[in-house]
Amino acid sequence: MIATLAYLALGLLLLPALAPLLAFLKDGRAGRKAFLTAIGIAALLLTALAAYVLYTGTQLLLPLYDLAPGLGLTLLVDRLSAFFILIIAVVAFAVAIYSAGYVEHLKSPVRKNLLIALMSIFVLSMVLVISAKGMVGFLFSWELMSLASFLLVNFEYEKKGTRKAGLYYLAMTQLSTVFLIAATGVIYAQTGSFDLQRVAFSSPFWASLAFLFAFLGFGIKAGIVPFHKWLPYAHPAAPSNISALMSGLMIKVAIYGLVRFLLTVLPPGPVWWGILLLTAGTVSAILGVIYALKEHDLKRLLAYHSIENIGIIVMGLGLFEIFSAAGLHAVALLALGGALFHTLNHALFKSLLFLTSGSVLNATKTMNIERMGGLSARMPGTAALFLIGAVSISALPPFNGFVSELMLFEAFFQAYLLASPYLQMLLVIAFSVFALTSALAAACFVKAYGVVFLGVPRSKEAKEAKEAPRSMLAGPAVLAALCIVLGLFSFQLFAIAGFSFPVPDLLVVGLLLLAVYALTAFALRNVGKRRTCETWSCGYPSAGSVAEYTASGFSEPIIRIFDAIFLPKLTVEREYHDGQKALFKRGTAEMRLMRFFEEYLYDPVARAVEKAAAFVARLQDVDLDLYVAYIFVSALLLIIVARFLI
Amino acid sequence: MNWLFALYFVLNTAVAVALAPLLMGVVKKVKAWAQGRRGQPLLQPYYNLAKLLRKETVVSSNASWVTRATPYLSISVLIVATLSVPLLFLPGKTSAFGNVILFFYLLALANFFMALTGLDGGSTFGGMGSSREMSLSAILEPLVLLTFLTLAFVFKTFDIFGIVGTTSQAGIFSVDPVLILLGAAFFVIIVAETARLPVDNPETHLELTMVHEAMVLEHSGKHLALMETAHAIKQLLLMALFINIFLPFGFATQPTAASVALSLLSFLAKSIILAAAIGLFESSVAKLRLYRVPGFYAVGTFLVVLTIILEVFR
Amino acid sequence: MIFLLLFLVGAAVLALVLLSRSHRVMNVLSLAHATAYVGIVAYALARLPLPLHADGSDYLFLDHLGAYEILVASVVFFLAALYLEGYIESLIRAEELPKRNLRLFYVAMNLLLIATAFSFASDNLAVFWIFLELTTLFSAVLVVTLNAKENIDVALKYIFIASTSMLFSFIGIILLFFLSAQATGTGTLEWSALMLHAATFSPALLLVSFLFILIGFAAKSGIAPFHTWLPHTHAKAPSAVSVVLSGAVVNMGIYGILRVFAIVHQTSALTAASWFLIGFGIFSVAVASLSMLRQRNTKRIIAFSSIEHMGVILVGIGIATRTSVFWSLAYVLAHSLAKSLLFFSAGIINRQYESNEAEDVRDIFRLQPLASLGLIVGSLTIVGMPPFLLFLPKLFIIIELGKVSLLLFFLLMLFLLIAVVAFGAFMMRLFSAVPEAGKQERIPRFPVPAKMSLTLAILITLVLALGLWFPSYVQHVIDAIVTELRF
Amino acid sequence: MIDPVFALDLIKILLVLIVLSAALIITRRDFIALTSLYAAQSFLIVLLSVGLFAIDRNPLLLIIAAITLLSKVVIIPFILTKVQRRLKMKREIEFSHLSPIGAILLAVVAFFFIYALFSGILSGLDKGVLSTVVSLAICLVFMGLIIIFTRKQTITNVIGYLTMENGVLLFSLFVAELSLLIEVLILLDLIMLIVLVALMAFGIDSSIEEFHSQLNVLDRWLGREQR
Repeated sequence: MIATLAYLALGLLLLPALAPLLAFLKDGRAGRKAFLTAIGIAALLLTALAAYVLYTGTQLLLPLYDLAPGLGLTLLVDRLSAFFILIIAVVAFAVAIYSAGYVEHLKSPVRKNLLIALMSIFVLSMVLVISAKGMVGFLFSWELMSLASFLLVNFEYEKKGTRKAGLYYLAMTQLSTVFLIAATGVIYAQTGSFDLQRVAFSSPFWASLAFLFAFLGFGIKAGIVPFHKWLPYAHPAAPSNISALMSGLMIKVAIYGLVRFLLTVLPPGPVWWGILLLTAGTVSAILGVIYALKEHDLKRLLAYHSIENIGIIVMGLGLFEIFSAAGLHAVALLALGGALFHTLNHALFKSLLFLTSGSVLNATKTMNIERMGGLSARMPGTAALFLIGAVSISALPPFNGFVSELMLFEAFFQAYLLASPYLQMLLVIAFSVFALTSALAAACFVKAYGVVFLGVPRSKEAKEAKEAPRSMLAGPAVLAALCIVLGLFSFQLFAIAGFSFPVPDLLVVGLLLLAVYALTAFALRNVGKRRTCETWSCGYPSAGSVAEYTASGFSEPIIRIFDAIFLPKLTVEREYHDGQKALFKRGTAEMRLMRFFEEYLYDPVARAVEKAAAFVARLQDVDLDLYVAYIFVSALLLIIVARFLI
Repeated sequence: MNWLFALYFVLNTAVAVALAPLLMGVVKKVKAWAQGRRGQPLLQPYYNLAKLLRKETVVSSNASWVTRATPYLSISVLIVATLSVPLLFLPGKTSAFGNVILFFYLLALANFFMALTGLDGGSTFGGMGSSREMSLSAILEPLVLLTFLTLAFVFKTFDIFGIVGTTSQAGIFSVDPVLILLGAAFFVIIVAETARLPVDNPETHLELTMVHEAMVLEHSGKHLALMETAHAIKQLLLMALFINIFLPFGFATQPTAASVALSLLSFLAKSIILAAAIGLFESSVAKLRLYRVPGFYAVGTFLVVLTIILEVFR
Repeated sequence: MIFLLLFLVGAAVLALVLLSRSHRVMNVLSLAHATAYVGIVAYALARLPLPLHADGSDYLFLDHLGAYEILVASVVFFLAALYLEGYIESLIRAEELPKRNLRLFYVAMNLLLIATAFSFASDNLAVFWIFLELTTLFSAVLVVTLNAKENIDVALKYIFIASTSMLFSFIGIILLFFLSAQATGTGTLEWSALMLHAATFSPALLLVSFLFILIGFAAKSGIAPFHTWLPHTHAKAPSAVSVVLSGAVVNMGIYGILRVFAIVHQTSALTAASWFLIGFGIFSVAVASLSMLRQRNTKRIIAFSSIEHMGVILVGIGIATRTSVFWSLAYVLAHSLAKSLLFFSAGIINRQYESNEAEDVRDIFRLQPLASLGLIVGSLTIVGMPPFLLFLPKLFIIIELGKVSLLLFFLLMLFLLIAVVAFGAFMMRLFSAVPEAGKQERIPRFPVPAKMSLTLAILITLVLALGLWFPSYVQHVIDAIVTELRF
Repeated sequence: MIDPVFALDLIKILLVLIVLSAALIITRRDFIALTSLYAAQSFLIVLLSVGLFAIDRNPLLLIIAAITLLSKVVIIPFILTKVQRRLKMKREIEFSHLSPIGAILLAVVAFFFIYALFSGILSGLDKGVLSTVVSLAICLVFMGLIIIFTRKQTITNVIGYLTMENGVLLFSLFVAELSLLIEVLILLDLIMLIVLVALMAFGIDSSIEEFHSQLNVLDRWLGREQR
């Protein structure tokens, strides 16, 4: 029964792959609706399935078919898989609703259909990754996921930055696969089996090697610094509903992989695994948010926040490993719970933010927040939804983001239980960075919401923006509601799930807030007069949007404070009328922030490869004579080598 | 929710709301004395509030609902936050309050919306204030939380109720002398969080100096009254934390009428002294340039880190 | 019987091509030729007890490996023949191929098929060598039929590089003969006899013989550093010929290497030979992937990718486990199909813009949607993405290499990564070339004949279907091959 | 008949002469000299196989000698001369990549390594001079390669290839006798290759139309002229 449900859901997810056939219809709108409905229904079925597995704790074995004889594609859904399937299903449901409106704004019908088809394959592949029983099926679905997302990143291929985004994404995603195959190879060499079960390693060295490969493989895909560079390119390049899926879900699939390896494949590891994870997470978190602050492209800003949040999740996993290694299982569980809960929360609010910023993009035709402003009056629904997402991601109570970060903070607070003072100091450092990250995120979202939605429109497009169609509000609304519910009812939910985490009862807090708010508002409702008037600008006639604080202005103090990280470079060129440089003619000033990882990591590697390629090309760009000379030399070398072998 | 908690709720909130403006007045009075002026009456903040409530409330035509809702939100958040800081006695264990993170993040919630209102009017000042406020509070955050991490190392708990419970039993500094260092750091936090010199200047409306004031510049009438009250409560709560953790003598260990009354008196005395100290401190320093403020925070951070190292490697 | 049939069909087709006057007839004849080969070999695989020796001749036989390779080659030829008519017509219209060369072209094409098939069916190493030489000649003829002078140069390069290397192979073959003469008294070059006696050969001499043989066969299959002819030839040849070259002719070298390696595998020379194969394989991948980074020509980059894939196959063979050899053979099939798809699509692009340079391509999605799809699917297949055919073979070869040496694994993966990026970057450049808004260039669309579209459709379906579901029939055949080769 | 010992000495002398002819080919630039040197080299190989016949008494050797005589001493030099005449080029302009002296030194180095290899692996086998002979044969192959890559002209490259081929033939004469059918097939293949390459060499120097009409001579042999 429950298995039938699962097959039905997978089938429904596969069905929209036929969407390109709609091109043969005159108007495919109804067909597209139907296909999106199929995705929605599949998502609901998967939610039910996941809830069932989570609740009963049964393991669901679903054989699909044989990829090749002896290589079965089999799914195994346990609680961990079910949790992630739940995340995927919920977000996919919301995105499916949103897409009904979003897809129709695309111009060519071929693209509309294609977007739906690729989207369904993308979602399906993620479900398959998460429920794959063996590494072959895992890699198959993993690559399918990479493929679908790669095509989606290139979906708007004629746009300017897309090619670069696609290239970055391709390189990094393939690099991640390299390490995953390496991890698979190590496990296969140890056990002779591809199953994702607890592996008995012949020595700790191999276990650590497998961990390292898995960490690198999943880390690259999740966007851990310094492998993060593809994220801010790829996410903005993709259509907005896909950005939501990529940022909300795909990088979580990488987290799933990491958790799967840590929990059920690898043996309990030495403490340095945890230290590695914690360090990587901390660095990602802080750099992610700092880079986000300087970003004025809304989707890229959100992408950097994904790096930050992935960092937070990985920090949680690191804490889990550290506390587990110390035998402090209650704290370890708290950290793991925080990490997983944050995974869910981030999926919800990041998708929410990407979807709403997609609506903003559609309405204003730009992603540059310096050209927005005042959208709250023009698109109130979108604004409110974005605000909910912004408050959640800033980890403010009583929303969901707060709860998961709180759990991690609490795990940190118990650092005093650890034995090693050095480990304690490490946790102290990570903790303070975490606190900074969290506060900077709030600053960044004040900027994002304030500059985009509040104040006066900064461009004609922003002035003429229209509210998004209903489905593009309904989809994000689902996520927003979940953000609130998961925040308010977190205490109760954990109780139902049987965990006793020291989480404050936010329902009480929320209700009290509401009560006090209502009471004050009621008490003061008739006090004083009210008048609406132009903003006071010291008596001068209002300059409109010109006088408004800009996004660059907003983030300037932080950039100044962290100039060791940004390394801003100011170049000023002046021209003068005379030789003494007294009469100024004209000049340009340009401030550029250093892109550290690009300049010191990615570009040098690319240059080295380019150089090697140029060398190889030069060797081959010769005439026949030299080609024959190569044969001569190679044959002679072979003879010499053979002489020494025999 | 038992009766004790209900009593706690009522008493704590009432004391906080009632006392908050007074402490504002004390600081101002001390500052005036230090400058050789007579200064305003002690109760002037109350008069101000009453006057503001009667005045017209002007809202910018650019403003969205955020501007209109934030004053109410601020006051509600601060009142709920009050519940996490026991002023007079401990109500026993609750599932919702006393969490350090919850407390500070509630303050952050109020801050978040206040910063939004700064941007809402579309004026230059508001945006500037928001920008500075968010930047400074962001870099203050590690200091705040580190302080409590250190307290967790000392008291083996990160619950405010738990910490206060321990300190009120133990008396002054009997727990750990290194806490003096921490107390100094906490003083930095209070100064910074309540927008006082040398971080911010509550007195002026000069573009160069103001941070907090710039954000609330657009508010008037009852909105301003609510914002001011919220700000005063925030100051009181931070001071209360300082008092109850570092100077806990007199705190009611049992919720009996007599000890609570004694507790109230001692709290009043200690808070007025602390407010006076803040006023004196403010009078003795000059406003720092915006980009020098992180240096001031660094002093606090240094103290905390020193404490932690002493604790960790003891 | 089978051999006679194959020969008769070939001879009849050749005779008829010589007699016929119209292009269509010649095309249909070639199509029939390839179809007949596919049918005959498929029948042999399914029904006849293999290995099958020819009656009355020691020189011909058919075992699973030979039949499999003939099947792959004839399928490629079949598809090429299907594609050829429209393509050649367009070449003639554009005066890129003089009409009087038409018959020569078809004669060479059919001769190439015969030579390819019989090379796989020859039981004698020397005969195999001769057929290999013949394929070089016929391919060269196919290349020079085009109306371009560089093609003569290119064909000369091909002939000289392949033939000189093949002479080294012949030295190796003579040494092998000498070895067998020492073992049995009378020398033999029959595959089956060599396999039988391999265990008694002197390992040192066998290794030397293997290395000499490797040089020539490596040159035929485009293994670096003997690959230098390949990018030139494949890029300059008409696309249908490029398909045949990289889908069928290149496989012959690998086939020969596999056979000889199976002999070496019986002796203690195995380890050294194994390292040589892996070394040459990785070197080829390295050279090819780095070269691909700088390509601006559609067919050249596809050609370099052939070198890369031959390298991977060589690595797979070199690892010499059952699994790796199994997947190497599957890889051969996958590579042939994927490469055909790519070259066929590139052919349509070539006809659309009358150039292979990427910079001449504009607005490709609008003008040639099917060819674009073909290129995309082909590229995804060739870089080993699921759910396409090449994924599993590549994955398993890599994992097997990981079991041998992690260092080599990462080396190979590094270059494969570069290759993927190079290929991806090239294709993205190709597809993202869109005329600027307002500056719509009026490029007339090349009307793709139905048969060419059909070819692409067949290949896309095959590549996807086989990738999603690798049939057990193929698995049985490859299993039988691996057993026959005693891996 | 001839005394086997004398035959062996004769063979050694012939071998030295063959290598000498290859060395001469390396140094010469004019086509006529190259062609005649090649013919002479092939003739020496014919003599060699006759000499071997004197030792082995294997009739196959005589047949090989006969077909080698026919193809390599008569037919191929004839084709080469014809092509040279049509190409109207008398000599290679210059050597590329390597001077003749360097080329010969390189050949010596190659010989050293080849000898080092084969003396190692053939030491256990009974024929005493075998490793020297075999190394000389393979060295001839390498000298052919050197000829190819030091010349630009296609037609001199062909002579290099033919020298290599002679080296292989020499090798097979000493090491193992292949069956007659295969020998014949290989020679046929060789002639086809020479013809094709000659055609192309001609094509490079003429227009593409002329080349294609030349190419279709094949077609004319096979069928009818296309209109």
